[in-house]
Amino acid sequence: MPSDIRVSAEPIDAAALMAALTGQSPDDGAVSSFVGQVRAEGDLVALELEHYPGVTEAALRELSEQAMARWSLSQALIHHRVGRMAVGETIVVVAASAPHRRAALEAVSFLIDRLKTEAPFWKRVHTAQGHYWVEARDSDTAASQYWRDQIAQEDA
Amino acid sequence: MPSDIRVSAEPIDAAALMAALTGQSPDDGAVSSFVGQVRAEGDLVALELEHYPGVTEAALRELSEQAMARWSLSQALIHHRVGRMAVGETIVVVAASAPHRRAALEAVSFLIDRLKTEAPFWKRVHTAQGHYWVEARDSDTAASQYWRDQIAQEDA
Amino acid sequence: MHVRIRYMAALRDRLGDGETAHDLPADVTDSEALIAHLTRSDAAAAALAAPEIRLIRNDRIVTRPSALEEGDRLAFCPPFTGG
Amino acid sequence: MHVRIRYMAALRDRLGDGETAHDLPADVTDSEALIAHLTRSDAAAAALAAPEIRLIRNDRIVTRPSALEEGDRLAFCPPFTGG
Repeated sequence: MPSDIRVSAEPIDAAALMAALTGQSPDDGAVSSFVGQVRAEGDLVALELEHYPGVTEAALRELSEQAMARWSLSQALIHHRVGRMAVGETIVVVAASAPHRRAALEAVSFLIDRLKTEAPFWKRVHTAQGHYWVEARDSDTAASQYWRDQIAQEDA
Repeated sequence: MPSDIRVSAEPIDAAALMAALTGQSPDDGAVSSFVGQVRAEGDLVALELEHYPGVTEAALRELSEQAMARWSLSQALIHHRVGRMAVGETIVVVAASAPHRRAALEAVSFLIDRLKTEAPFWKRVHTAQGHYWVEARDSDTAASQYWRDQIAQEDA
Repeated sequence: MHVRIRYMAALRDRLGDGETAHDLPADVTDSEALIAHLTRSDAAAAALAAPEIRLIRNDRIVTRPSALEEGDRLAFCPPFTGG
Repeated sequence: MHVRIRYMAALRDRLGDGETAHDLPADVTDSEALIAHLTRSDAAAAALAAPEIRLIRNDRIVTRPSALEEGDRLAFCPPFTGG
């Protein structure tokens, strides 16, 4: 299972994913992961994730394959939740398993940074008064562009 | 429980640690982790971790406190196993919980990179023929020095 | 040329829900000409010209300007905010 | 001055196991002079002078050269290899 991509409205169990990733590959000395979860912010009652079915999965698969190739990963995992979720619930888990730590750590940074700007997800905050769409952050664009430049340099 | 340091011969359950870290702090949108595990290498039968009790824990606590301060973490965790372990078993778990992802991701890199050169652990490989001590890698020294320079610059 | 258009997320709130069919004049052959065309009937569509607006064409994310073809299914997207 | 010395990990294999007591000459007042002193009775101790060898003094990692005091408990350490 080298690339494990999932987009679903079901709750994500980050601990179960970690259990499935660690101790699995005798050649891997390193498993790194990132968990994004709903943060209490302002008058947030729930966070809703909208996406573009089919296109989302393809975008995540492409990012995963880029990471697998660039860092020679044994496994890459991206599980992203959609729909409505409460504070503390897991939005996304990204993980990478590799022989050495630098590959696993960098791949996880790459995957979450690129996912933010390259996969068609949109966040909407529900409050007691109504809802508003989360705006893209310049820092996210910059982080994603950093990796784009890195890959462009390497391919050049 | 902002700084959670543990050095023990008991097996480490990375999934259980992940379960305890995620969904715990309503202000945290990000939990990042690194798991180091025994890699099958050459004729390795078991890996043994020796340490200097007391000094190890103090070194890990200092690293954890540096990370907490520098990245404004809500939680930092370092659990390191000592004694003898088999291929696939977890050697170390490092994790950080923070409001935003960059802090969590960078803190985990910092903690594992600095741990490698600043905490008195020594690895010994047991083979069918005997044992040998693992040599320090130049790349580990360089990674640790990178963070040292970063912090020196910031303090200057 | 006939195309179908959807607006995603925040754009949907401003420009309308659901897929709409459009019969385009002959000179509308790419995404940027389409945006100009849409703006003539709804001034709010001018916002689509902003470079951060992404285009999904026939279930693929494409770079703009993108040429259009008969039967295209298009979705205009505000910047992605997942993760 | 009296000090106790241990060698850790790979150094233990080369220089001996367990804590040993040493009565030092008056001119041995820091870690580097101690290494020179140890090397006079065991040539293998010269390896301790390498800059990558770390010193733990009274359960604290110290930078070398480190001044020594009466009653110090010292541990010479090869580079750390945890994680």
